[in-house]
Amino acid sequence: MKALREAAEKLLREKRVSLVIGYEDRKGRPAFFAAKPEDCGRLAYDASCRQNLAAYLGKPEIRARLPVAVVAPPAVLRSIVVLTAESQLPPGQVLALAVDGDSFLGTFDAAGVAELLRAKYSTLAPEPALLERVQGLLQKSPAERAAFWEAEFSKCTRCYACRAACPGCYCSRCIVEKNAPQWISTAALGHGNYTWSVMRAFHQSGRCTLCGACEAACPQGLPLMLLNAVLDREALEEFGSRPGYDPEAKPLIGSWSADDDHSYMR
Amino acid sequence: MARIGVFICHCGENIGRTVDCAAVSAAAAKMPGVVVGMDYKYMCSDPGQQMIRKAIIEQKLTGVVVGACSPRMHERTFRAAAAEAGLNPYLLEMANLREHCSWVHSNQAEATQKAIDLVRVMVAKVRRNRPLRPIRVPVEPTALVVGGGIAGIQAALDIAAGGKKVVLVESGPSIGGHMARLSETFPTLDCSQCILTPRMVEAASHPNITLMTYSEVASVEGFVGNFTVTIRRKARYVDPAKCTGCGDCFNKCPIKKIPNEFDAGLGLRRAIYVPFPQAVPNKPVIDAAHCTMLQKGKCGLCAKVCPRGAIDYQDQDRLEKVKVGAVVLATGFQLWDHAAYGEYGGGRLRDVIDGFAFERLASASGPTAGLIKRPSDGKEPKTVVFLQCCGSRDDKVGKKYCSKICCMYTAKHAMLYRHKVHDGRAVVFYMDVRAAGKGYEEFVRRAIEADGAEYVRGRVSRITRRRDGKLVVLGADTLAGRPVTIDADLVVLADAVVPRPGSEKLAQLFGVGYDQDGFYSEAHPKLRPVETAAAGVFLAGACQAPKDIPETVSQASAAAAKVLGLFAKPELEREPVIARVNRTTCAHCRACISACPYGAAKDFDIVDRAGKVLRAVADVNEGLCQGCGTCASVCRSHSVDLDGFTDEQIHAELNAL
Amino acid sequence: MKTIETRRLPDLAQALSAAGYCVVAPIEEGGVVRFREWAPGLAIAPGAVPANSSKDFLFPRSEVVARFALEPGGFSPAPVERSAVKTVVLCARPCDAAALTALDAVFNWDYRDGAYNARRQAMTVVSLACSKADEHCFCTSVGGAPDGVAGADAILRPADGGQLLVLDELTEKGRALAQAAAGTLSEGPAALDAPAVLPRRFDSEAVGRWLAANFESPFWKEAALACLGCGACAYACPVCHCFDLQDETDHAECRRLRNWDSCGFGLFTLHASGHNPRPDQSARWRQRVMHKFSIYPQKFKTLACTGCGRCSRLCQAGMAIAATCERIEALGR
Amino acid sequence: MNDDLYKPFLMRIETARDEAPDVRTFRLKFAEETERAEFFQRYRVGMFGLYGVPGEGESTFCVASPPTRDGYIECTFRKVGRVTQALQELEAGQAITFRGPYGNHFPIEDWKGRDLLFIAGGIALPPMRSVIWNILDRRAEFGKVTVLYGARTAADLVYKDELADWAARPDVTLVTTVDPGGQTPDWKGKVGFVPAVLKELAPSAQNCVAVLCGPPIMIKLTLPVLAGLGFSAKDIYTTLENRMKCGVGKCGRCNVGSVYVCKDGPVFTLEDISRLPAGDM
Amino acid sequence: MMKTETSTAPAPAAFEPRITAFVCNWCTYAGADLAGTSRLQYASNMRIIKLPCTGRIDPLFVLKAFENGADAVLVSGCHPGDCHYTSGNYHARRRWTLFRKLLALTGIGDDRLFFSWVSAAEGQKFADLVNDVTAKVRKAGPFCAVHPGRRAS
Repeated sequence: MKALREAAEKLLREKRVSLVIGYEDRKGRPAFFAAKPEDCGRLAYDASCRQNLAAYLGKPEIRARLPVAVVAPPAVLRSIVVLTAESQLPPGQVLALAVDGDSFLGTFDAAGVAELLRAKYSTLAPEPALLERVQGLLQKSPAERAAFWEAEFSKCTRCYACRAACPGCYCSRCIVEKNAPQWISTAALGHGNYTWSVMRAFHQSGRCTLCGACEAACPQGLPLMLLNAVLDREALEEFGSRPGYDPEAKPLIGSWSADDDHSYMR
Repeated sequence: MARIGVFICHCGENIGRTVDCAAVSAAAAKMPGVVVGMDYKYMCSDPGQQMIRKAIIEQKLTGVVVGACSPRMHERTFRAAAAEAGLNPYLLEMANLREHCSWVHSNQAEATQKAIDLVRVMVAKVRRNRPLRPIRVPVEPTALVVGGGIAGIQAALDIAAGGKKVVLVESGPSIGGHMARLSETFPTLDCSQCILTPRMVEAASHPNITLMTYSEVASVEGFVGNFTVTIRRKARYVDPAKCTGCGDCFNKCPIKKIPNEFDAGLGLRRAIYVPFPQAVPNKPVIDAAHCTMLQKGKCGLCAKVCPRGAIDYQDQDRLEKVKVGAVVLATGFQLWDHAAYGEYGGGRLRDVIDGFAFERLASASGPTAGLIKRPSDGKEPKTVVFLQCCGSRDDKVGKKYCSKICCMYTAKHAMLYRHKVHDGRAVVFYMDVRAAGKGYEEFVRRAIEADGAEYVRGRVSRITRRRDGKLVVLGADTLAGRPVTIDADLVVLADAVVPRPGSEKLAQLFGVGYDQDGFYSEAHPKLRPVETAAAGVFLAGACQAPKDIPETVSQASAAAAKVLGLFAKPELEREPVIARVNRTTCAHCRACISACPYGAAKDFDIVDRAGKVLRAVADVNEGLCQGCGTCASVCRSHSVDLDGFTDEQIHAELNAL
Repeated sequence: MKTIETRRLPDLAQALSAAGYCVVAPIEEGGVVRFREWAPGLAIAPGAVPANSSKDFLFPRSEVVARFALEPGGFSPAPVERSAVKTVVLCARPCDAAALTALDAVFNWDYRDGAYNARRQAMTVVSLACSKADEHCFCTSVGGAPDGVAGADAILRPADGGQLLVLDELTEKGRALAQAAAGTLSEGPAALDAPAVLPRRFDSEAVGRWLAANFESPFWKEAALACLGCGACAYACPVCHCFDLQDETDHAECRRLRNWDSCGFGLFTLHASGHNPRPDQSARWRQRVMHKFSIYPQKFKTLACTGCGRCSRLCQAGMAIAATCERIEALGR
Repeated sequence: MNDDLYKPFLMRIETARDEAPDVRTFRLKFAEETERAEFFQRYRVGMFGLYGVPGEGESTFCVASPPTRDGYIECTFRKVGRVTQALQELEAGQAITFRGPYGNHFPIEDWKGRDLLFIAGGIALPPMRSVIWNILDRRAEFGKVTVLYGARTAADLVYKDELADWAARPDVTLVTTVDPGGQTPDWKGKVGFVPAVLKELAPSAQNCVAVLCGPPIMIKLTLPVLAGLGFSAKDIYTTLENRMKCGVGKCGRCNVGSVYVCKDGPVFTLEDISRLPAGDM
Repeated sequence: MMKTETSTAPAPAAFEPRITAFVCNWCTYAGADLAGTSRLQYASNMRIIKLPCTGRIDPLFVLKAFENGADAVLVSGCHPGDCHYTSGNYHARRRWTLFRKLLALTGIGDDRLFFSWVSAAEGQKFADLVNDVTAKVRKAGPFCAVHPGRRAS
């Protein structure tokens, strides 16, 4: 904690960044924005930090204040790499204060982040419990699966907390906000809720780092990570996709290989 | 307000027999936006088209749906009719009631219901159609031909003869390509250089052709009609404007022992050289890697002896931009390196040579002045084994495909050898003899019957060199069903034909596809064998697949005809089905840029009045876009749309189902 | 005193259900407690502040307000059924009940919203006094109390250390409900538990005064930095009532829907021309705070906040309106 | 009163005409006499309505005809979004949905005996047109009437026929102007931006009410000119065009400061507006 | 078994599935044309939406089709290597590999969502495909009875 605070303070003191985005040392570990060196004493990090702070990097208010530094556990580091690969971060304008558990790993630029991830976190895997939940659901009949989601999606209020939480959701005009044509119903009713969550998950294919921020943010507790996990697993198994390691990566949806599977094609 | 006309065709009995056309037109007349619903025996007939034209004018129609045959059959017909009546042709759509309905269903109620649905979908779509205008692209009537072999020369000459300018780019110091290296050509045994060199000279002197030898394509921008190609003019160190080709320099050059590539390494050249005496242009270049002046700053002899002061050791690569409207790729081939075959000596046996080496041995202008001498000791070989399909038709070590020309040139080699060494033995190992060409089979028969070439059906399993210098060829005669061992003096391998190195990179520059072996992909294997997926880029010769000379020349002329066709009008007209980006909502994730098969989706900077970049977005180049719509479907915010198949149209179609 | 054992709340629900009420109560599911329709067999979780508020049953998140049959060349109006089922919200928090009076104001200040009023009339609110509060609760700062009765038709007060609940009828509807549930209620003495102690955190009037004068304060830019612009706060809020009207069609019918909306969304005020009067999140967060503590009191003489704390409890980014108000009050001093 | 707030009534398009590129005017007839009567009982100039196309939604704009012509209403709108696009595609004979009239109105009863100066830019003439017609229909009750109307180009001027009528009337002073470069060869009006033309015109502020509608930049630059001429903030009127959905003071969208534009507006004096947070409009 | 002839209730109409197909213009649409030219008979339940290329098909189209009442969806385009646009079908293939797994998790499985390569030469394959898909969906029953992705009536 001390090392993190010192590193953040140094960045601000040396004016290498105008803002350090971190977690605050209070209950719930909410986002905290240190703009002055003396603010850095309020920074903290531990496993209860659920927000993916990379989500702020897409906000115009934050982009207006670049360069910034972000306190970043591994999943957030990966998000930074994804955003770099998708040309969302101007080069050299975002630094990561890498943290993991209790340790502060240092200050890294985008290239350094990728290097750190490859060196130290190349084997990050989804939580086994999450995969078990997916597996459990897949073992049910299609009708049971439909009923499961019917019950879940009926709770959705369309507050879009999932979208706000996600660093991958940086579109200035979300597809659900496009009204000509309005593909996804904005009413918080069955089919619109279903299409919304399914498409939002699909739009993260090959980009989601399974940080869990969407599910954590959902006020209704929808099991959104099931959708992300099934896509993550499929993308890994079929295409070897591991989002968030290669800042030069081509988008998974938007590239192809002649060897891609099509055994399901008739 | 939408005023849609629906016209249902009976197609004689073809549709009417199964679909109740009157019921369909009556149902259509009640669909939202429809003001006219009619049916008629033959819509595509003159009276049928007249019905449509009349309704467009009288009813002030804003859209038309024709329920008839497949749009693949008559969409052009009906769109032309609509245009004649003053309606933008892209406001007409067809519902396929014949191929997709009446011909495949027999139950009248079901077929009629389906027909109504299909019409409803198209009515819903056409209400969202917008008038489109064919895209017009001005054409720069200059062609770029890449590759100065016979394919490139032929294409360039044909285009030039058609009155259009050509830039002919060749990476080597001279044009001529492989054909210049051949001794005689099958099946007529014409002297290759005798028939080629006049063309080379013509190409160099033609007022419409700009020759750029010792040059390569460095980068490509633009699209059909409007390419800007940057050519790297490699440093020659000899100013061609001053050089008279007198030869004093290369006669005096002290660096003498460089294997000459043109002679397949059998002859030698200097560090300053022309590759062969009939080279065009006949101006030397300095091989910087071997020149001691350029490497160590010592020597300078050529500069001293040059009477015109043409030698320039400071010369550097230059980049030159050319604007062209079309491109012919004619980069040719090379022979596969048989070093991969360890059992044939792995490339280490000097008397195991490839076909080009044999051509040079047989050539009157070659290193042996046309005498057959084996490389190791210069002796005349008395037994020569020719081995076909070396690396071809072998998907383990070599290539899966047949290289097509080897059967013929091997027959030619055997024949030439027998003409020159009357007491020599020519043994040919073959898998099959593929001699499907005019006079080809006869030619092979002649080699066997008149010239006594011994053809053995079978493979060679091993070639080893005995201490006495003989090559022991272990093979099998599969017809006789016995092993064969031959003590040979020379072995000639008919190596597989493969694309030139760097051809893949070149393909990427032009957006041309290539297959797993690196041969360029034609747009359609049957019907568009000269075009590529990149509009305005055509293929000629062996860069597309192994070919012999007549085939290569045919394709080159075909490519030239395509180019001249393209240049026949000052503007190109293209179907306006292209993608567009909504710059306000584009988040610049670059997925479309990655996905576009044509490189049409590109980065674009939005700038303010002072030129300051405000933000970057994606943009679509109208000239390059072919309208597949892949960009639109990878766009998460649906900021990319495809004219003709817009989100609005598809959404409306789905809502009508 | 009319009492019922806390563990027998489902019996009360059953009795009300039998008497024709649609019973809404806090029910836990997948770790989240929310107000939903009770059904036999479901446990009631009286202690929690549900993730949603009771407004869901007056002002549903999506509702058809007009209907049209689409026909060749046009359309014709189709009837919309107004559903106003007799409903009881059981174990509403006092802050939920208090919110109803604030909602009544906007839905009736000039034009009267018939659909809302019909449901409001059909709804009986039985609140449950709070014997504990968490760090997000601040009803006492906005004129409420853990045992406040505003907006409620009846109130249940914990007694005997939470074992018992004492029912007080407050209105006619409350009395009718008590009558309907008489069979499950006992009459007898009970020692009321002390309501939760919740010190006042800020003076809402002082906050309102500062807000009215400090629209352009640089405070907003900094205070809103963490806000990610979702609608979780507004949708959980018992008073927030912004909505959108959207048409949805298939080829046969168009339904005009009233859907919840939030001033926190960038799209909320975006003009078709592309102009957005509230171009950034600070402007939108300012609107949210101003509307609750300045605009609404000016216009409707009531705060648009009852201190339930749901917005802060659910906010993924730790935006806390009470803390914001504390800071504002400090700025005003 | 009907408490089914979002239930519209139907109106049929009697005539539709194009005013300018992307600008169209409808004359709408009521389907039911009761609806007509109820409408005109409440309608005053400056009020607005919600015009809808089922499947696309509703759009807000003013009623552009005066209550003195009570057999129909007219509206003029520009294609800017999904709903206005759908409305533009409609023709005479077709129906739309309508809710209204909503909002407050210009206090013309208070203006009796005073001079009136109307300043409009581009598509902002329609909100003022109902007022002008209302005044002209009751011409004797008011003083001098001056109309200054500017647009980007001559083609962008709306109500071209009516402008000619007004120009021909001796009791109206009409000044039209187009931005430099926007004139046609036969253009007879002025060339220049509205604020400059107003300065040149220099109408007296004495006993005069100014009504000002137009794009924000025009308003911003015209207000100082009016102030310079001596107009006080309470004598300058305008309409606000915030995004609206419900029209009845519920949905929260048009809220600016302490007002709901759809209920407390859309007509405001400059004095009212100066009390609203400028950063929210 | 009860005697059936005494039943007065009308027999329920046999379930006729509604199937929406998204096909590319160059291969499958042409293949369907060929089926027609060859007069191959097949079930009439499918309605084709023509697009230039499978690369154009956004997964949203599929969800919209289900939402609007399709009981099944077919996506069909050119065989690998045959795409008129060189690689649109490869892009599509990758998309569908992921999307079908996602939909399977939500209960839309192989009996509702079909993919195929049908070339312009495969008229017979197209006809067989339509028949096969129709038979499978008939067995699976109406989609609207069971899924959250349907449009609420």
